[in-house]
Amino acid sequence: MIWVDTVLQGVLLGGLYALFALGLSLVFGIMRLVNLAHGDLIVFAAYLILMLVTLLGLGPFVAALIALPIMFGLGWALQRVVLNRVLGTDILPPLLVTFGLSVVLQNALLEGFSADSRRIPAGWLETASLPVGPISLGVMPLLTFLSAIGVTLALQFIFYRTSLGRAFRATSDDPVTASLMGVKPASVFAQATGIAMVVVTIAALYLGTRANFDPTTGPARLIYAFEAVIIGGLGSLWGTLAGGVIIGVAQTVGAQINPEWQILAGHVAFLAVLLVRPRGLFPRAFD
Amino acid sequence: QGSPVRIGYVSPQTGPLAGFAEADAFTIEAFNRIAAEQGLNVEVIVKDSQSNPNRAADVAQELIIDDGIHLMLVASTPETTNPVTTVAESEGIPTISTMAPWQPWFIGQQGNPGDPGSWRPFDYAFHYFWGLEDVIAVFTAMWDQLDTNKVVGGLFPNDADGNAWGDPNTGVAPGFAAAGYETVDPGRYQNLTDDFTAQINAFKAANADIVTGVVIPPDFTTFRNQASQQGFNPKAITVAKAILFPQSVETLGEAGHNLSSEVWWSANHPFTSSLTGQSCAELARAFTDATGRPWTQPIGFIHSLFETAADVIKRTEDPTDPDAMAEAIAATNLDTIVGHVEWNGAGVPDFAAQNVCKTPLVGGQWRRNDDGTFTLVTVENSTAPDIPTQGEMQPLS
Amino acid sequence: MSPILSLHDVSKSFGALTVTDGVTFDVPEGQALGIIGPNGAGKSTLFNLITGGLSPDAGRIEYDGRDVTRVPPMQRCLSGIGRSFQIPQPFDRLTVFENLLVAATHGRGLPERAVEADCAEVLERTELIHVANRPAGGLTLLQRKRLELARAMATRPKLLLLDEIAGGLTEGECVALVDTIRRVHAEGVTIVWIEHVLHALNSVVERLLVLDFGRVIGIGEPAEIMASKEVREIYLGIEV
Amino acid sequence: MAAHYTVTTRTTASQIAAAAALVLLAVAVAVPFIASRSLIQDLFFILTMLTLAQFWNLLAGYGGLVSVGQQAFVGFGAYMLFGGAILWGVNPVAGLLLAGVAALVLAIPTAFFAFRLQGAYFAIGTWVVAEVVRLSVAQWKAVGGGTGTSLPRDARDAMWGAGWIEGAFDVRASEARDILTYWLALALAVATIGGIYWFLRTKRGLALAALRDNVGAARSVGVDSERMKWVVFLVAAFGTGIAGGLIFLQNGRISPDSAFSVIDWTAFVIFIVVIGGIGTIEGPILGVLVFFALQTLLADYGAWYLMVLGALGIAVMLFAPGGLWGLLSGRTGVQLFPIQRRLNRHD
Amino acid sequence: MALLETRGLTAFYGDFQALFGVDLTLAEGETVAVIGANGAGKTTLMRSIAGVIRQALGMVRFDGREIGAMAPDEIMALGIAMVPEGRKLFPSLSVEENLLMGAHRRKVAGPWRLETVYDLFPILKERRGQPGTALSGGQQQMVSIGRALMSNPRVLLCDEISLGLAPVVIRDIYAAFPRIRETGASIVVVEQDIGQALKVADRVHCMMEGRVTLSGRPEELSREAIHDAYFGAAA
Ligand SMILES: Nc1ncnc2c1ncn2[C@@H]1O[C@H](COP(=O)(O)OP(=O)(O)OP(=O)(O)O)[C@@H](O)[C@H]1O
Ligand SMILES: Nc1ncnc2c1ncn2[C@@H]1O[C@H](COP(=O)(O)OP(=O)(O)OP(=O)(O)O)[C@@H](O)[C@H]1O
Ligand SMILES: [Mg+2]
Ligand SMILES: [Mg+2]
Repeated sequence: MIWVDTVLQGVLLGGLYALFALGLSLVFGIMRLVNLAHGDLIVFAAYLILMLVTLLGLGPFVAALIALPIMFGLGWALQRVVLNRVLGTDILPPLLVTFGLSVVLQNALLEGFSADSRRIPAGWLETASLPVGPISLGVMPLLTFLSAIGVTLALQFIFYRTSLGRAFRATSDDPVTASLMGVKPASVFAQATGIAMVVVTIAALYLGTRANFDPTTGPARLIYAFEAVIIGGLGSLWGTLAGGVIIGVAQTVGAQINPEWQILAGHVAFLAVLLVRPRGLFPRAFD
Repeated sequence: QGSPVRIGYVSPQTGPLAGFAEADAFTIEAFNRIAAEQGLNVEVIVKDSQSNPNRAADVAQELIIDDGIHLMLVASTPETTNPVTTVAESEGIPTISTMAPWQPWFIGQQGNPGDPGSWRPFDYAFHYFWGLEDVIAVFTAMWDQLDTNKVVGGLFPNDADGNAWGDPNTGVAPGFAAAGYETVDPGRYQNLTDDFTAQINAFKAANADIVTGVVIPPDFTTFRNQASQQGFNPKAITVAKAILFPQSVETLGEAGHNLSSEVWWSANHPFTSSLTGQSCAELARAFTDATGRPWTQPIGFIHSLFETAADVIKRTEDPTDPDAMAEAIAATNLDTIVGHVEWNGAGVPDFAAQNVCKTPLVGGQWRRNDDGTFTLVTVENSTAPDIPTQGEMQPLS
Repeated sequence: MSPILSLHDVSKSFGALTVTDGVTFDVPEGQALGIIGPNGAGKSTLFNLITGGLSPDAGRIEYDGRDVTRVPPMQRCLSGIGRSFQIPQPFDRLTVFENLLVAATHGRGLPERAVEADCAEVLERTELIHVANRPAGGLTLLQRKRLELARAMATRPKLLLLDEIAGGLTEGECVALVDTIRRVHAEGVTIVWIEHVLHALNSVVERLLVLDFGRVIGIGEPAEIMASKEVREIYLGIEV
Repeated sequence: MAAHYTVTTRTTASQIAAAAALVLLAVAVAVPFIASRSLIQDLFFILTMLTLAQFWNLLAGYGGLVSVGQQAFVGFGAYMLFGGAILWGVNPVAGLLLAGVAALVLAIPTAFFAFRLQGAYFAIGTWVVAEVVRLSVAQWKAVGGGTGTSLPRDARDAMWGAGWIEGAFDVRASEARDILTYWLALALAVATIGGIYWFLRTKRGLALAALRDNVGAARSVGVDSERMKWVVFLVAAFGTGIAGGLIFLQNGRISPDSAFSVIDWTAFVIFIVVIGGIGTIEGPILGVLVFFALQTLLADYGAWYLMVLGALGIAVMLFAPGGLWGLLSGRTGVQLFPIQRRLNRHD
Repeated sequence: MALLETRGLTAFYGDFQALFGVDLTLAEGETVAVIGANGAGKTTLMRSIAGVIRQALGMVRFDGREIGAMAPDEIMALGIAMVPEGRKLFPSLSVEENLLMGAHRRKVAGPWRLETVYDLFPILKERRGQPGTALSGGQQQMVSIGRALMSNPRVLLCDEISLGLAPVVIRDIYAAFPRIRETGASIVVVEQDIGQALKVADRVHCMMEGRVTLSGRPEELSREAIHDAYFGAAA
């Protein structure tokens, strides 16, 4: 029974990691942009929600709803003003610029909010649970996981059922030819980053209600997000979700064997998957 | 009027440990004022460790080499005290250190912590705080006030504190056992873990009524939530570090009510400052007046650090002579705002007697007020009866 | 004469697209073979298969009496296969001379000292000596094409593969380049040359191979091949 | 009248630079005789960061291997030095070699794994490997596990040469150790720069430059790209490991978090290289000076210091991708470490 | 008045000059062929018109407007669509999605919709759900042409649509041209397949080394003249 519980909790944890990863996956898949500031952007969004909650006295979900368009605009501007200028075949410029951004963001938050660890209050939801047979599952982790599925479905819809999604894929395949179709790659990329920031905001909501965060919380989670994206396969959204779940389950199972191996087990699962499938579990057929 | 005695002070003013350094500016400002009044020619040079042990070692070197300090003061968790003490000791600079249990401070600085035969005392480094034996006494006394099955689940991370507390031989478990408590320790975990299912399952399986440990705040929140979600409701949760500051407890909301921890200093302590003559309550109020923030435990200790420094400097013939200064520290006999400081070896094993002095420790519990704020209430004082209690230990929920 | 290069039933596909389709032919040592065919016929792909840049899906490639089908590119180069690229691929940030030095030292496994004079000589012959110390990124098209040739020659190949080396050049430039190639050939180097500029090609090669849709549709005397109705139709698309 | 040719790599600037370098080196060796201890420590910091930067530059700037996991080699090397001293009584100075070899050994499985990945995957892959090493070392109880440990006093006092310096310079033991580690850092930095410069002037170095420009073409002229990658990766790991050992030898204390800090040993190093100018030997030298100047000027401003550093990195990438040295040499054409072979004609 | 016009068009790749003062005019409803050997600069000309290679002001006019300095997406919004060399289908899009991409920006009413494109190339309707790259070369070319038509362009630029295709397939593709012309679009075809080019074009320009060396109506041009213009005089 303990093992069933362990795996189930791991799956739910995977939902959180998948939420961290989905925005990254979107940006990585469309622009090959390795965004090292992703974790800090999540923390930034968490502070934004927290401010809305404390200043306006809103519930966390309503606050997140208000934060969504703000974050979209921020992402859009970030891509337009900064990141579009460093896209290219060389991975170093975006790596460095986003790392610089991460450092700036982290320290700006530190200046603005101090190092105190904070939390978005979610009231009774924080400790609520749902009994499933002999196992008791937290309502928040369940919501997190369902949101991860929801976000995956929504992104999947945008990607494969809308003309914007078509433009995403076309531009990702070949920006020059896409521009011959009337697509403005710079603006398509900006919209993609905007959407990624929407996902970031959702991730921030669950990160911020689950545990304390402080300005330095971002990078520690970034690596899990990358792992989820990579073992899922470049640009595969369901793959990213699966990747998150694999990391989550590996961590809980590792911890069940010995808590010392918890985080290590997640990394080892990542290495093992890549050793067998260097392009991830669900790679695209080409490129 | 010669050149001033230079005091170097390293603390984590920024980064995750910044809460410990909250009262730095307030304290140093007061210290400088009093020193001027008393005609003490001193200069305090403050460096920020940024909560980073590497940086702490670097700034310690800067203080010693660039600023030519005569006395090093350092506080706040082994991550800060240990690198600074190590540097100062090897440079032959007298050091007074506090706010880290003495075991991680003393043993943690030994080359091979696993081999007691190789441990050596320090020539210039002096530390005052409490030790694990005090935590054991206070915690078990608190639990004794409740009706439990005496099974304790332990949360010990793989860091300096966690390894010291969790060590099966020198940690808390043998002491708990002596007091009749059985410890369930699933093993060290890494800080910033996102999931505690394994620990919760282990505690459930052992039917633990009590949880203890030395946990960083984000991890404790994760644990506390998951425990509730997964239907694990112990009668007492008594942890160090995580619920040190009222802000950390507030983030837990209702789940923070009646959490308990060790108390090393409070506005309620019956001591007075040798420097300002303030009582604990007065010091706490002065801090709140000056900063608008509630008092926290480190305030007293930072204050006492400078009290001790002033006392030592007054007693040292030639403060520029490190050996004379070290001798003066060793000869300290001072009543401070955190209690009596004297390196006389009382209550400390022989190997550390020369370098470690202990201050009193009691137990407290956070009580949630109607407006969502929390108050720390002293509930256990059997190891330091002169510190009054304000209530009785209550079970969770 | 024994063949220095022979392909047996070599095939290669990219996904559903078969680009090389059961190609079989021999190149006798010392001969110059021309390859013609429409755009996309698979000519460059054939070169990539011979040099090892791509590996075939089926078939066998023999060079100098050895099966080299699975031998990595750098070893094929060491054993004497040199090539030029259709789209010049200079090492942009190296000088022209250094471009040749890389080829000569690694392509022949010799130390730098031993090949410096040789590289200088190749530069003279390919009329690049006056730009020897310029970064290759700044060369004109003709110079790039010459550099392709020079770099291939610097490996002292026994078999030299040239891919549209005359394309895009003016008549005068073309004549000069052809002259150089002819002299290399005269020294006994076997040449396989893909070219659309037929008059240039025909003034050098002894045999012509026509490729269409990855298949060899004719091989033989240039005059004979050029005369064949099939070739004219496919190649020029004009009904004659 | 056949013309004959010679090949040279020297330029006037490089000859002046070489002369200046010799003088500078002499001064650097003599620094402990004249300078204050704080200057010696600053120079130690500069030299070790420079060494790390040069190796990372060799990897990324020349080898195209953008690794975000160099902290694995810093930390592993340093831990082997501590482990050697604590458990097996290896003299810390000899331990430096052990640090290098250990990092080299670690690099073999790392490369085996990471070379299967390309571009961004490679970068993330190396980072994860470094995390795995960090977490594994954190379980090595004999050297303190997650707590970390200090270099035992016996080992510290036994450092070869420290006793002699103590006597010769008439200084305290701690200062003598600083001088010793400074000289070691100087030797390491000089050997690193000299070694890399020498390597770039060999035919392998030329091949590396060719690979950087065009992999396909390089392979077609006989360059063994796989082997070049291995050589570069292993050499960088070896040097990085020694530098790591040296840094923590001077520091005296080690913990997994400090030894495997991605910020300190990789991110800052990347900043140094990129701000200075990637793909040149001069770049990291310039970069480390800028980095040090910034740190000295702004260290007291806490978070602001890092914000400025981050913003500077972004600005350089956006407006001067060639780094400061790129700007400088682009304007003036100056090269202090010329590797270009020039063909000179003599009739 | 000419619908599309280039005046003294030049183009560079770095230091290399690929076009030397090319003049080209295209009247409303007209079909012009550009022929020439490899590397003559035909593709460069097309890309310059479409905006992929940015031009100086004053070199390209369309419908009375300066478009030389515009971005490709703006130019296409005005009604110039391109069938690029090498088809350039989007590999992660299905056939139908590829077609829809053509109307991504320019959504004007006109003769070309999904249904009419499927009428023109019925085979595509059968394959609508497959990834574009799974098709044969000829079918891919049909998708590429259909994709350009979806925007109901006023000018259609076709770059080597017969490249790498079998003669029968080429014939099939060119069979669609009369229907395209009927809708009133002006067309520029770039071809190496001279026979096809001559069949569909009202006027022909022959390019060599970045210059137009010969122009005229197909019936006016002798085979020898074309041959010379194509391969150079010394053949
Ligand atoms: N790596 C590849 N992946 C997919 N398709 C390819 C690849 N390389 C070549 N092709 C395709 O294979 C076919 C043959 O290409 P190749 O370059 O061999 O032709 P070619 O005869 O050299 O033509 P040209 O005269 O234009 O140089 C083309 O349709 C091309 O698109
Ligand atoms: N991206 C580029 N960089 C450098 N030179 C180029 C580039 N693209 C084309 N060229 C050169 O410009 C000249 C004209 O090329 P272009 O592609 O316009 O010719 P084309 O007539 O379309 O030839 P093809 O029949 O092969 O398609 C050629 O010499 C070519 O080598
Ligand atoms: Mg070709
Ligand atoms: Mg073309």
